Amino acid sequence: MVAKKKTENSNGPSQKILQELHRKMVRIRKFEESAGKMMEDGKIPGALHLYVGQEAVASGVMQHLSNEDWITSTHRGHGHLVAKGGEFKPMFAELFGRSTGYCRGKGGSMHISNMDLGMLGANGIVGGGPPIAMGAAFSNKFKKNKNVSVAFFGDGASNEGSVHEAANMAALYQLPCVFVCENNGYGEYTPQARHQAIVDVADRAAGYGMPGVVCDGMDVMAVYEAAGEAIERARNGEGPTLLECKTYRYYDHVGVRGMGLNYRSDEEVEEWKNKDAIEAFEKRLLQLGVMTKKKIEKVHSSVNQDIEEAIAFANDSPYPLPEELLDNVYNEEA
Amino acid sequence: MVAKKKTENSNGPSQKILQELHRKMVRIRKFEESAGKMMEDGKIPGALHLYVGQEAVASGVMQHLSNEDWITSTHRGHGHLVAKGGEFKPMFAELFGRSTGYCRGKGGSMHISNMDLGMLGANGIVGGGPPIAMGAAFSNKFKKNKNVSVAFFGDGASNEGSVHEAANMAALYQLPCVFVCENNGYGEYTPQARHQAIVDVADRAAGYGMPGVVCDGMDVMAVYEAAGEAIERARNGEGPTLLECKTYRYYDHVGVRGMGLNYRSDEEVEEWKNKDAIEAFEKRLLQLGVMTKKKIEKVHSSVNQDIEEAIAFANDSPYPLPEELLDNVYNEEA
Amino acid sequence: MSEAESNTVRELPYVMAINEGIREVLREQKNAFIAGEDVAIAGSVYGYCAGLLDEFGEERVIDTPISEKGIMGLGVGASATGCRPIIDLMFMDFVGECMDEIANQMAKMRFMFGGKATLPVTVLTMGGAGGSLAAQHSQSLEAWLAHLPGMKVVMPSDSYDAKGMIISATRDNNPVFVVLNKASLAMSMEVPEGSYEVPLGEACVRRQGKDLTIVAFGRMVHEAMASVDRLKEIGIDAEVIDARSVQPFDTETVVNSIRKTHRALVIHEAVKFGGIGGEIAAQIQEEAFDYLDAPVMRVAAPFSPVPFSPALEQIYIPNADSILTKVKETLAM
Amino acid sequence: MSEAESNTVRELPYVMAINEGIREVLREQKNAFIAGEDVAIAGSVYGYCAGLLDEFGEERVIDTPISEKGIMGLGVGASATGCRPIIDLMFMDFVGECMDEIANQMAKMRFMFGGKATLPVTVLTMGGAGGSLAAQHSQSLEAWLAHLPGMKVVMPSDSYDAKGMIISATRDNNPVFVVLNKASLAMSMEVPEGSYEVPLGEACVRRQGKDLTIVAFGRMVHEAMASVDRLKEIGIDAEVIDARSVQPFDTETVVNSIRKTHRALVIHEAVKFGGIGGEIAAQIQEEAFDYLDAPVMRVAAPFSPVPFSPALEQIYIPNADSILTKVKETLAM
Ligand SMILES: Cc1ncc(C[n+]2csc(CCOP(=O)(O)OP(=O)(O)O)c2C)c(N)n1
Ligand SMILES: Cc1ncc(C[n+]2csc(CCOP(=O)(O)OP(=O)(O)O)c2C)c(N)n1
Ligand SMILES: [Mg+2]
Ligand SMILES: [Mg+2]
Repeated sequence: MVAKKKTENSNGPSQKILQELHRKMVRIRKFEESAGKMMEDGKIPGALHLYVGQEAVASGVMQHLSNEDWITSTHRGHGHLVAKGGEFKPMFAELFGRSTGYCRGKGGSMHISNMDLGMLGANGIVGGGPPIAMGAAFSNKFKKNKNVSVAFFGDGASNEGSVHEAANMAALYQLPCVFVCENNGYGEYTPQARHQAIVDVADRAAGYGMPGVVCDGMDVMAVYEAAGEAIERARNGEGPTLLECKTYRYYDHVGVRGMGLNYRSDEEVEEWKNKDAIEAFEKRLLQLGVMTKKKIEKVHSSVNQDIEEAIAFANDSPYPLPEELLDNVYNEEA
Repeated sequence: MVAKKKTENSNGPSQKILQELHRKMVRIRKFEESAGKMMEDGKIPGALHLYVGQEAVASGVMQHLSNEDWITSTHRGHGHLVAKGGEFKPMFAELFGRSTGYCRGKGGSMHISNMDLGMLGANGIVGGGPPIAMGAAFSNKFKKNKNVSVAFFGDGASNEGSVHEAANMAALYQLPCVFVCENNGYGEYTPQARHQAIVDVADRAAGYGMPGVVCDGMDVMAVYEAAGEAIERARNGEGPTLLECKTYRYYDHVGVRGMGLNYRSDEEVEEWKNKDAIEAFEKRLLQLGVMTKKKIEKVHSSVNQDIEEAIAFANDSPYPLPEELLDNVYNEEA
Repeated sequence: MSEAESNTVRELPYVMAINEGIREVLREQKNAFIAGEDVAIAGSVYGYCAGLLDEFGEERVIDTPISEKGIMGLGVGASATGCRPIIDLMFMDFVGECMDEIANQMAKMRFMFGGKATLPVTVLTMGGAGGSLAAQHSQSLEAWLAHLPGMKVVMPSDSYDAKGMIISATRDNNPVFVVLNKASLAMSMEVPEGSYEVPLGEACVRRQGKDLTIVAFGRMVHEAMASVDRLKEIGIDAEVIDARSVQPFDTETVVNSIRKTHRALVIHEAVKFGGIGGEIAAQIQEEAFDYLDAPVMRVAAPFSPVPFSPALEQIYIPNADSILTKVKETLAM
Repeated sequence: MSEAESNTVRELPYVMAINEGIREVLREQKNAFIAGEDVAIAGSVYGYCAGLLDEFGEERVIDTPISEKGIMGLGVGASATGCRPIIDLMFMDFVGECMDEIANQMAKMRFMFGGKATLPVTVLTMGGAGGSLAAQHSQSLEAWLAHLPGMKVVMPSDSYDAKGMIISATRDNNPVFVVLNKASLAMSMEVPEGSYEVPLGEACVRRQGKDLTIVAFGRMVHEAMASVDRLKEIGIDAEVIDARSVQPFDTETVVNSIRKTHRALVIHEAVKFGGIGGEIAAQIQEEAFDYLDAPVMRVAAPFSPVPFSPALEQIYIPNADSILTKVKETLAM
């Protein structure tokens, strides 16, 4: 049974939370825009999957999590890490392949991670995260703490067997695990209708014996609310939820302009951009009187400042030395 | 949406079909009982998973299939092969490891197969069959013939990622493929409630965009009807169905007495045996006047005769020669 | 090999040679199709399926869900029942996602069925490092596949072989893995139009020499060739053999060469420990022990996952430098 | 190794030694648990988890669905977040079902994260042929795992090592595969009560000899030992080394032995081509070329899937006879 979530809630979140949600989204957007530029400038090697367009999902979910809660991410992982508290300096440094990066330059965009923040890594394997998140949730239940884990995955990933197995096990053991499907309508260049015969991935929840919820992934408040309920259920020992957020990525699957393929129309992209999560939320914050235009601008400029500093830091950071190659393959501690 | 199938149908199958269904079930039962004995007598090496108790499923489904239709089977595969037209002699010979076996003694119980009968093999890998059946269905659609394929799998297998992927692809491509879940309540020694948080595996169908149907797997007519509808849909190009048959295995997971574990109660076993598919069907055939007691006995004795001859044949058959080992690894034809 | 006429031979990059190979197969074989993630609309993320959808239509150029077990199962089921599928596994690193379908079904079905099933399925996949794609998109795992009775595994190093081996693989009545290399996609050379075969299981001597036999796999052939002049400078005239096929491996060509040169070096991109180089070194000393003047050397990746940072990846991938260093070290020059 | 006193040493079959090893771990390590198919209620299909559910309860002895990807993911996620899981993978043949979780996640996570994750996870799995379990339940695939940087792989050949290595594996801060052998389950020997370690990465000389070094993996150690007397009859005094650990491999112990014996033979159950024997043979000739009087020999399974029929399986599995034949053949006796 799929329940469509409403957006409004009489007893809304505090001003502080609204401002944090906003700041999170702006931080992600600006990080990603700059990362895209840096890639085009040749500063970032390898594959870069930008999160722009989907900011409301990471922000709305992560608002409920502490550093003790675990998440697993995807190939499109910077947004999740930023929302989880990731700092720009070691993030850019990682994307630049420098030794000051979160992963000492060994992981890069597809493996960016920070264990101290509870971020169990971006993942180059589609569907790689959910079994790990389920394992982390098992760990939390085993240790009888109140922490949860959240697995982010895409509409495309929902067709991987690993997601099926993780979901079934989470439901069976009633683990504190939330499965957040970011349905952006495409797996690479393949539209959802060409990779599955269903419209709502949340329809799969019933087959595991967990609730399935669909929400508007362009509306940070809708995500915040739906995720809040799912995470609360998990913390209370009531088991997992499959939360599907309908969203969209503005840039191409990989990089900024990607392969220049004609797999989606400009109109479609424009339609979604008209629902832009940040713009819509800023309008609302102004309406609600939570933030002034000036305050919003200040957020933007302070984030811009952070970005600039981080890029400078990354640029000035050294590359890992040849002798570091074989470090970290094994844990040598007894 | 799971539709519970009714058993009765005004316009029932012909007498010939009823008699064939009966004969199929008796053949399976006797084959399996004898195989169990042969194993205990040390004639059959390796692992033997007996199908006794589940005869109505294989028989009811296979009644709708010709040799041009494909099936994939499981580790518990003799019943499927017998129902698909498998002959006792090469079957026993295979179980005995002789060169006259269907697989020249190379496959044994877990890989018994016959391509000419459209039987793509038992499978030692739980969940191994469905992707192959999906591929065979793809082949049929590609060649634009009217043949279907049927994937048999267990309740335990339903938690394998391979089943998930195969089901999604079959629904996406609208393949002529029927997924028959034989839910016998256990995966090895683990009851269903300890391997999934749902009761009906058919509940998973909606998540793929295909119909899910539950039927009484101890009632050969119920299976015959439900399978008939699903197979007809498939033949008509209307896509796959997930058909769940509730059934039970009388013997242990492996062999006859298995490991002697206490994982299910004698009462439970008795309860199911009281619903024995063959006994119930024979009563019904008598009531309907389709068969006389004598005719039924004649079926039994003729099958007994076949079994005896087959065992003698297998016993007298030679083992494969050492030089045959490396045959059949590759196809050497240009 | 039915060499085409000279006026139909053009320079063709590796990526387009793959494309032509697939195209020839789909033209020739009615029961052939290609299925994989993003092969149709996108023409594959590497571009080697460009134009196939237009020419052959949706029924024969099939986009799949991200479901490697399903995709490989499709290849098993369809090939066993009369089709000749080409299955595209985008990155070789993803074999882990479908290793059961590859190892336990595809490679073994014929044997388990006593020879009564035939699986003419070709799997295309892209291996190798070099683009900072990090640990999960850069691996060379041919050693896993070559350890599987029932499977054939080839690694075309250039455009000519890529096209010809794809054609040969699809004509073969066994499962064949064609391991392509992403760092070679833009490399060009002359390739005939039309159809031709490059036999599976035959190595090819790329350069004759008398002092050292270098056996190279896949892209490493080019590193071996690049080392030739530098080896000459230190007085070594190297013979370079492109292994081309990993399974079956052409031991004979290699051993014949070593009987002449008395020295051997094996080079591959995979990590050294457990890589195919161990097998080849073992075979060489088994077959040509008395001819060897020095141990069979191996040049391969160090024992770590593929690192992301270009600074590390650059020293990680074996190359002409590593060959030179290894030769000097082993021959104590 | 904290050897227990003599009165606490009893004869223990391999299956019970495994059981004791797991038991000690669960007693000692609060964050340890064991999860796998049929480990709890059934006590594992081999019986080596018998009694664990009673002693440690449902929270620490966990039956899982038939979901190898999920189970291995459970091991990855739980170990990275502070638990010390023991994951039971019923048959080694099923690694294909979860090779992505093993190869791309478990083995690489620490490296990809720049050393900031630690995965103290132990996987128990059962390899080997001999019971007519056919092609999908009899394989020896240690070569795949040993080719994976980040992974440790051991193959205890007897009760003492099985117990001690399980304990060592769980105390190690890395992913460790403990590959058990199903044909050895009933083999008994003296095993101390209580806890002790058998170091990972150290081979063990099981018998001293001067003419030939046999390096054996897993159950093949017993075949090697069984060949000793027969080799003596043809004048060869064999040294037998139990490799015990595949990754890391104890090259030093092996090479030291060969410096003495000048001849080497490697034996394993896996098919020869691409098996771990190739790697070991390559290493031996790299490290001890000048000491070798004959090529390093290999005895391993022929290149086919494991056949079902006892008539074929019997000749398929390497044994003391194959050793004798190989030695005679190579040394031309
Ligand atoms: C196992 C695996 N298969 C295929 C890929 C290649 N790949 C990378 S991202 C991607 C699409 C993922 O789609 P989705 O899950 O919807 O995430 P999105 O990119 O839309 O965020 C694919 C196919 C991969 N990385 N891993
Ligand atoms: C991939 C894989 N995992 C585990 C096993 C071991 N195994 C064999 S049969 C079985 C139980 C299967 O249960 P189910 O699918 O319900 O079929 P049933 O035995 O009840 O007919 C298991 C776990 C296997 N053969 N393959
Ligand atoms: Mg998507
Ligand atoms: Mg069952």
